[in-house]
Amino acid sequence: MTVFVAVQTDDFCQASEYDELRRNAGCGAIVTFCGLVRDLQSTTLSGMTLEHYPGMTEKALKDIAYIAKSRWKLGAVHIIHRVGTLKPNEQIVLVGVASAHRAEAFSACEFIMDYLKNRAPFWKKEHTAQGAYWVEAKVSDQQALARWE
Amino acid sequence: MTVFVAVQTDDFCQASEYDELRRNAGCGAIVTFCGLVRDLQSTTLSGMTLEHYPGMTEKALKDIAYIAKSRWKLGAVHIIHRVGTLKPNEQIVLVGVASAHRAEAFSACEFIMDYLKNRAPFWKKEHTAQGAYWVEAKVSDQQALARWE
Amino acid sequence: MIKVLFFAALRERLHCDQYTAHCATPATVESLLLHLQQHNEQWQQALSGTELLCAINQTMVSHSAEVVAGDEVAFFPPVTGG
Amino acid sequence: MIKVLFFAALRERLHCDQYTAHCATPATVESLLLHLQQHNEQWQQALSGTELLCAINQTMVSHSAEVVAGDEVAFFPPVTGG
Repeated sequence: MTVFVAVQTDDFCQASEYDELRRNAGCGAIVTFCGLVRDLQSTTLSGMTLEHYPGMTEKALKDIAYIAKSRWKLGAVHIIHRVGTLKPNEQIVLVGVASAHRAEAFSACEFIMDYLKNRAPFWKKEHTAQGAYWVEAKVSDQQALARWE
Repeated sequence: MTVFVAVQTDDFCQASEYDELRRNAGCGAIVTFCGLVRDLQSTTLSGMTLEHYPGMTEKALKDIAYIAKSRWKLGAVHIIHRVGTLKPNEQIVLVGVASAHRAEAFSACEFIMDYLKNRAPFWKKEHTAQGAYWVEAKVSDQQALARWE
Repeated sequence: MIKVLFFAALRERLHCDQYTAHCATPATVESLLLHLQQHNEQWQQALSGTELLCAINQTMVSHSAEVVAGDEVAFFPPVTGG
Repeated sequence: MIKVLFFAALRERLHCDQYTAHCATPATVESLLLHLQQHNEQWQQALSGTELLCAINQTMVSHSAEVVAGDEVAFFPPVTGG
């Protein structure tokens, strides 16, 4: 299985990752997830800073990819996560999975996101007109991960 | 909610659909599924012909999109399905979903594929060195749909 | 008069894409199938499978659904797109 | 000697990114935390939360995990990436 992991300040190109994932012979199903900076609380979000634990983030993302590989038959997993300051509508994260069958591609992609949300050392600080505040971890993310256990 | 549905002989561009889905305000999660022509039986697949029921296919895909909309809070659903003769590695189908939250985007995208596999009037005929044969419907696809009921 | 369409493997087995049925209406999908089966032995066999799907006016229906004059009725094997 | 790292909201509350702890080893994460809490009242409060996560040498561990000299131990709030 091909595993590609990146933690970067630069934007990524979803299309390039999709094209790479398509190259995996025998994989008829490609599922991608992308997360974007959005103002979901109707505050006036002007941006977001993503802090991370350099070194551990890459390791954590690779670990997550291999845990997924141990659970499903996968051809390739790509995970890209951005750090630094991002503006509204920018891309934050991409998870792409190629597999022979769609059920495995869907499960692995969602599992990786649920795992990443709970275990990869990234922290979001939102910048709004009312000030900057650290995003609180959500119980719903813990529950999402618990489903896979 | 934006619904875009197309049944076409021409190839589609996954990147264009992704870019369109990204434009939906308030949607922080974009999930896409793409299905490709693959030789999974290790026969010598030279291509595939996709027959459909013109008129009903577009209607069925729209129906499926609106059923998904009634179950989850979605910003946009794009479904593109190709017909005619396709070569190995060509794209067959794309389902793209934009939503505020990832769980809804994942569920809706997988649901749409499971529904499409069982209810949209498309039929695949595979061309191999041993001759051309109609693909048999899979019990696993029926079971996949039954999970949502 | 009912416009009947056949698709995929069923179309090939019947050597027919489209057929105009002149059975009494209102009918049911089941009774329309019995009517079509009388065409010849080939049709009798091909149209008696329990797996046969049916759409009336481009909406999937069960075999007990009612068919009225002017309907477009399609028969086809389980679908395999996606 | 243990290299201790702090991230995100915890880093801000402690006004500290990195700290070298000179407690007795082998220790546990729990005993290292008690050692760090003695620094001042600010540290005492910030480092006593039950939600605090810990990684030793860049692998997530529980608070009962063993810490040996030379380890890199990181403390941080629940993660919020993705």
